[in-house]
Amino acid sequence: MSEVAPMTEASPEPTQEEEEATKRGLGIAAWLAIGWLGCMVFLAVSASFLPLDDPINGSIRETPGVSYFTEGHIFGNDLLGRDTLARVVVGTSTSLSIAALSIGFGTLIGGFVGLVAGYVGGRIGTALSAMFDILLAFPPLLLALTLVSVLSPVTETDPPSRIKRMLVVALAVGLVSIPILARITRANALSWSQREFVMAAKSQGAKPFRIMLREVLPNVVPAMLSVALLGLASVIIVEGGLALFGLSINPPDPSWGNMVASQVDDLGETPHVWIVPSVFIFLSVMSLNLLGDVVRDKFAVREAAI
Amino acid sequence: MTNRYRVRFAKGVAAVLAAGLLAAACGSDKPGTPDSTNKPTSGTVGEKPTDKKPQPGGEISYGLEADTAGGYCLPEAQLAIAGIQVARAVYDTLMIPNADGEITPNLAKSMTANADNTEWTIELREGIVFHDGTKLDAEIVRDNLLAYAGLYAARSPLLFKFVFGEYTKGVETTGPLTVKVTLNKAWPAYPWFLYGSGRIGILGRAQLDDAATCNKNAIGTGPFALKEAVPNQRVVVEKNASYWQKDADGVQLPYLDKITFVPQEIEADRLTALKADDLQIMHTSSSNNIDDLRTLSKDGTLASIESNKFGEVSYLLLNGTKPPFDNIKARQAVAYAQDRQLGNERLSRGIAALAQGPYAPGTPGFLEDAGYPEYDLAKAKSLVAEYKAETGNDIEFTYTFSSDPEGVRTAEFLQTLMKEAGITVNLNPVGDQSTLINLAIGRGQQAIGWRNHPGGDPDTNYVWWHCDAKEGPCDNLVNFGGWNDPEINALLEQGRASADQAERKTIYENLNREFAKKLWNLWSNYTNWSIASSPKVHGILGPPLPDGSKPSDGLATGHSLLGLWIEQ
Amino acid sequence: MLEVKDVRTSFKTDRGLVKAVDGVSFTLERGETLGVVGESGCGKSVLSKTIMGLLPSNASRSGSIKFEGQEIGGPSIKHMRDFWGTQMSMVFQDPMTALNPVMKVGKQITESLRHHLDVSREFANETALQLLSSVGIPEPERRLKQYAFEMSGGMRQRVMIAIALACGPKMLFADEPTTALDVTVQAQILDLLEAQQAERFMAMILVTHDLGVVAGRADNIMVMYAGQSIEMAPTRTLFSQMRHPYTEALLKSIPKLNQASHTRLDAIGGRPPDLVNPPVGCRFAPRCPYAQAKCHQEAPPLMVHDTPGHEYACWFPVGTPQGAEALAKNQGSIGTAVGGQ
Amino acid sequence: MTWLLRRVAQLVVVVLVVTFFAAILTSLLPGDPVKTIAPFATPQDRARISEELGLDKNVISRYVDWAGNFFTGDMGTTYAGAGLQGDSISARVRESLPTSLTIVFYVQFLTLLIALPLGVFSAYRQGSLFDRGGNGMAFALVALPTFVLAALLKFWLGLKLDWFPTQGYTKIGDGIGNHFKSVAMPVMTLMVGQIAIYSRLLRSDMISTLQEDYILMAKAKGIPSRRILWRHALRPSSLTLLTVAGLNIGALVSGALIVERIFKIDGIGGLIYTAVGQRQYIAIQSYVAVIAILYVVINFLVDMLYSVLDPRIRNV
Repeated sequence: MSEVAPMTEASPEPTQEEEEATKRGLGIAAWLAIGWLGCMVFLAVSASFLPLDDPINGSIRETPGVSYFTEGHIFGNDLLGRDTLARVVVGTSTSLSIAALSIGFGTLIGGFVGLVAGYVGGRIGTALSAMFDILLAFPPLLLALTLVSVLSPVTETDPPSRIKRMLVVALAVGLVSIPILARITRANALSWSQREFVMAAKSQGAKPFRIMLREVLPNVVPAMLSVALLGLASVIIVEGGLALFGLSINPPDPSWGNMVASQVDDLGETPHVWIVPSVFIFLSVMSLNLLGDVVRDKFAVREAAI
Repeated sequence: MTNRYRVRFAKGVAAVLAAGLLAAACGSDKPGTPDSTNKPTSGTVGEKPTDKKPQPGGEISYGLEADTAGGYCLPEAQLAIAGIQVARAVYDTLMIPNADGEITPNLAKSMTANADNTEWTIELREGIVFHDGTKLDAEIVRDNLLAYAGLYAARSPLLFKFVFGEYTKGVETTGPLTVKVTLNKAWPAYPWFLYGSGRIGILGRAQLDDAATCNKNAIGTGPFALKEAVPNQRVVVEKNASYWQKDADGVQLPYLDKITFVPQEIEADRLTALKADDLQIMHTSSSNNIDDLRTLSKDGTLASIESNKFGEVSYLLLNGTKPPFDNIKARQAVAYAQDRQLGNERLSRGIAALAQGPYAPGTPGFLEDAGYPEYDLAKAKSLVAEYKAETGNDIEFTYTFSSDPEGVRTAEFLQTLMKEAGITVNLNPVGDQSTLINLAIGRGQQAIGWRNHPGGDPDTNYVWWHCDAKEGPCDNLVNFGGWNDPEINALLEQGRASADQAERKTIYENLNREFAKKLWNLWSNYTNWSIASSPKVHGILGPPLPDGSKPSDGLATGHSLLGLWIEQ
Repeated sequence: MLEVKDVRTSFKTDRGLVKAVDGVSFTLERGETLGVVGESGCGKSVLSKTIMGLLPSNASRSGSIKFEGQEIGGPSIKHMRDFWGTQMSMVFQDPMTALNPVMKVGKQITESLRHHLDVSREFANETALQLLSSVGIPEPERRLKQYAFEMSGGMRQRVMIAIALACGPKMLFADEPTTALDVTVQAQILDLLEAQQAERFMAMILVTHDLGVVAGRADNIMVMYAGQSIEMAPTRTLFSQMRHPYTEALLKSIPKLNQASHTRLDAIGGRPPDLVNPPVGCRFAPRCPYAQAKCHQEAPPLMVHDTPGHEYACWFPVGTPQGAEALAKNQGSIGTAVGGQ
Repeated sequence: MTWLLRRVAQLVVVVLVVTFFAAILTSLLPGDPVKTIAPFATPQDRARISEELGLDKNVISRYVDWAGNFFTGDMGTTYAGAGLQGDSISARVRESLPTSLTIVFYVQFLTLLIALPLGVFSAYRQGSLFDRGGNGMAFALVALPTFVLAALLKFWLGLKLDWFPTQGYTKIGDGIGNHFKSVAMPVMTLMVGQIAIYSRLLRSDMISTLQEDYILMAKAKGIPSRRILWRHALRPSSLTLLTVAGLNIGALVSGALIVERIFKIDGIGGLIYTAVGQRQYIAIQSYVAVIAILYVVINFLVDMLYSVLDPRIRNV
């Protein structure tokens, strides 16, 4: 019934071959996911170099709202004659940038604070983790909503630039992710800090900061990575949600969420305009979740740490 | 959005460029318009006469386009169409317009003026009681009128102070059912203001004098009494069994026992709910919905009536006090660069009626052609060049709009069009209506998508445009464009003072043409309103008015709920 | 009573078929104890799990296992389930992990009683109490309501023995029952097992990596290497006339009591062979100080030599002239002989 | 007893910090709140409204005022306009919170009802077609954006099949049948992703539990598989699930905004959203406080459940 490790005995350490075998067997699904995300990153990076139509100013004089697989518009165009492919590609760079920035920010801060809380422990650790708890008790929606309003206020003459707005959205979402990442890092750091090799390093008089970075951090990274991948996935979805409330980046700049939101008042009008980015969201989120899972499995990350 | 904080005068929706009579004549055959006979309308269409006798009883759910924050203390309330529709269930106005565009007595039995239109005598009907059983008499009407003018201690109206305050000298009772209003200046169209787009309802004493909870404690003489109001969820009204009107057969009005108003901001979802019979009736001004409804009512799935008569106009509200729009060249350039037909096709399924001026069909002053600029890209480009030569700057402006899908599409379309003429538009979406309105009040905007000026008498627009200051920027807080135009001021004053209908028509037509010349606002289209319902629902426009004339078939300020009935 | 013939167990893995038990045969009578000895990974635990029928789903098994003359371990798990607990049961290595941490120990004892014997709750409790006192647990009533983590290691192992004994099995597998325990209690547990085995007249298979453990307690000892039985003899014979170089190495490397468990046997150089592709010839050859060219080419058969009941598989057995000669030869030139893998 | 006191102290601290944070955050919101409330007010009116709202004071004294009222049980009212009393905040909470909680309860209950056997069985049959299919399905479901799902459900179940009303919420007291119909689609929408997450969480914990010796031991005792799965393996495998479910309740209560909006449900998420838009400072504070209290209480209950599920935690 239960699957026992391939080796027959409970051998104390896996052999080298075994470890390699575990690393090798990613499975087709994971490779597909990596492939898809690779494509997405490629699109995001090269969006401005690709021979695409203008994603902002469409050809309003040509037939608008045409559906998939029309000449010149493989994914059709929207009511303003803008090529869906061009918009979804530029949207990819926006959505992925927001996701990467916010999770990068969350991981950096949450990871650092979590690491300190887990390694140092004691009163500082308790105080820090109490802080995460408090942050978690704050309604995340309100936080994101208010932060976007506060950091990117409506001014009459000077709407925020695309980059600034992207940073604001990323910051707002990233802030929400800090306590979650911090909690996981802390729990993992806590358990690794009690391992023999850390004790050994301590007893040899290594400086705490050095132990944290050299001994504890490398072991906590898989857990952080796994959560960060899942986090990226959820930021992509959250961006879509924020867009529905007009809180993602400003039009006319496309993001996946913006594209979906632009048709949400009538899903039947030009369905390809929201279906294409929805499929991008769907596949990317699925891939990220899958990879997060793979990382967790491969490194046997403790999920109970959440 | 749940936080539509609507003001009573405008749904600041940016339907600016969506329009086009001509577009439909050219034939709009884009996908999504299944029926090429779906032509733009002028006037009211679609009401199907029924030979069935109304059946009293039953209840319906009515889908509204928005929630009304702040409740129903009418002098202070902020009502858009959704709020007005509820107010019309609970309150009656003294006067009411008919289908011919005349104002007729309602709660008032008659309303008469002295020779120079400075003294108005209102005679009230006998035997009308409020929901709480108190009588409608001269004193309560007097206090209501004082309250609207900002002259009643318990109430502090905001906008209506601008409308009435300056003109109202005094209100007094001259008999148990007679009220006399004395004005500072002649005001022939004054009776129209006692309808006030359905917003000048008469409140019962207990509500009017209630300083703190006037907004919740609604007491009117209307056909329905307020039972429950849950913000963002529903407003429930129940039949007023002792209502003062009966139908031609002597059956007590209203017919329905209960109406549940349900705000549903998402246009498509409201129609879905109607199709699923979760709502039995709804209103909508969305082109997509109206287009779908035409098809649905043709095959009998649903019933709908549609009208832009006495409607509002959508427009680009420019700020005339600062660059670039303090310069007429810039305004003209934008006007010529606006391909309104294309906008109508792209954004409104080609069904909107392009506006020539502020006055919708049916309103005196309405013109088929007021001389508003036709799309002309070459002209627009040369104007841009002239502006540059004159000021040294390119034309660049920020367009502020509400960030709902329709608003976003309209804004992006505007941006693309302007780019063709070399005009730069920065887009500034705002999450909620209140921000939009606050911007306008502070004249902080450069250009805003706006909708206002529902019809009836053209004089009702005086408050939005007239400036008292002889020169300099306008001292009128609600002239959001801030411009001060002597010709327009003069025409508004003439129109207000004149009692001669033919003369007034000419004055307002001139005003209309003046607007097309000065381009303070860039007109887009007249708003189409549709009341869609289950085929079982009848009597939407209501029974004849108390004076026997046909009820108004304009839908921009809602419709009477008196005659509404449902087959059971 | 237990007759095991040419049992082979293999696991399907990503790397290929792991042949964990490769042709093991023996018999065991009631009241007897068989000691199975070998280093980690030699297949001794798999052997007991194979006989018990507790193999995971990716394992396959061939050969014949007869229990009281009846072939067991057929395809039906349901069939085996009736055997487990009542006919044969098992004492696991680590009492900390083998006891459910979130279930009271009393429940863990009574559960199989109630399942197999269909007795009342009261009777099951009563029996559990008796069992606990019989395995030497003081205050059994209090202990019944405790969780495993509230007990000491020795106490836990006693509980596990009580669980294993609950339904009166005819045969008991003890899989390294003392490895996880403090040295001070190891002997107590082994004595307890021995006493219970004698008292209940059970057959017992005592699996261990420690020849010392089985020395005084097993009737027969089987030494396993790389999935195969390489030497089997009555305990006394084995210790006095061991023939296989591996057995010799094991004996030399008997862990001192102060050594941590699972320490690799330092005396034997190299690693156990890969069970996916075991070496041709004698599997111990690559590590064997006696190995000659023949050992790398031809696998020695397991045969009875010397005295009855003593079988071993070696071309150059320890304590024989051939062995001595081979050893001498190798000590001269170590490098040439160790060519393997 | 001291333990309970400590819990209550913790609750108070969390609520104070969270609401104070909310106070600072909302005070940073751009725009003049008075203008939002009464756009046409005269300067005198403005000054009066400002005073009534405490806007003339600084954040801290405004916060102290609010906290004083809140902890004496007075949540105050929203601000409706010049001199008018808005809705009672506690009435709004009384109306919306039970709705949100009811829906969250159904979501959690049904999710667990489905996810538990799903997780247990796919762990038991790890690697089987069922497991792999279920796993793939789970990934797909988690990645399905809520609004797409809601729109699809609304179209098929609400309009085409006409099984459920497309909008609105019926209280349980107003008809049980209608109540369940009215929550069906929102609950389904929220459930789908959760089922996937929960069953996968449980599956992976269950797989590691099933590798434990005590499972093999139970098997060796001859206990039937079903009993082993449910009685031996589930309990120690459910701690992660419990943690996540606990955290989720808080997130769901305030975060189901999209679903609330699409299905026209008066939940606490919509309340907060509206309050932010209308700059209803006092209301925002109170809603945030309510959610923080809820969060702390739920996590307290989760902690209690922990010690029920795992006796080892009891003694720590």
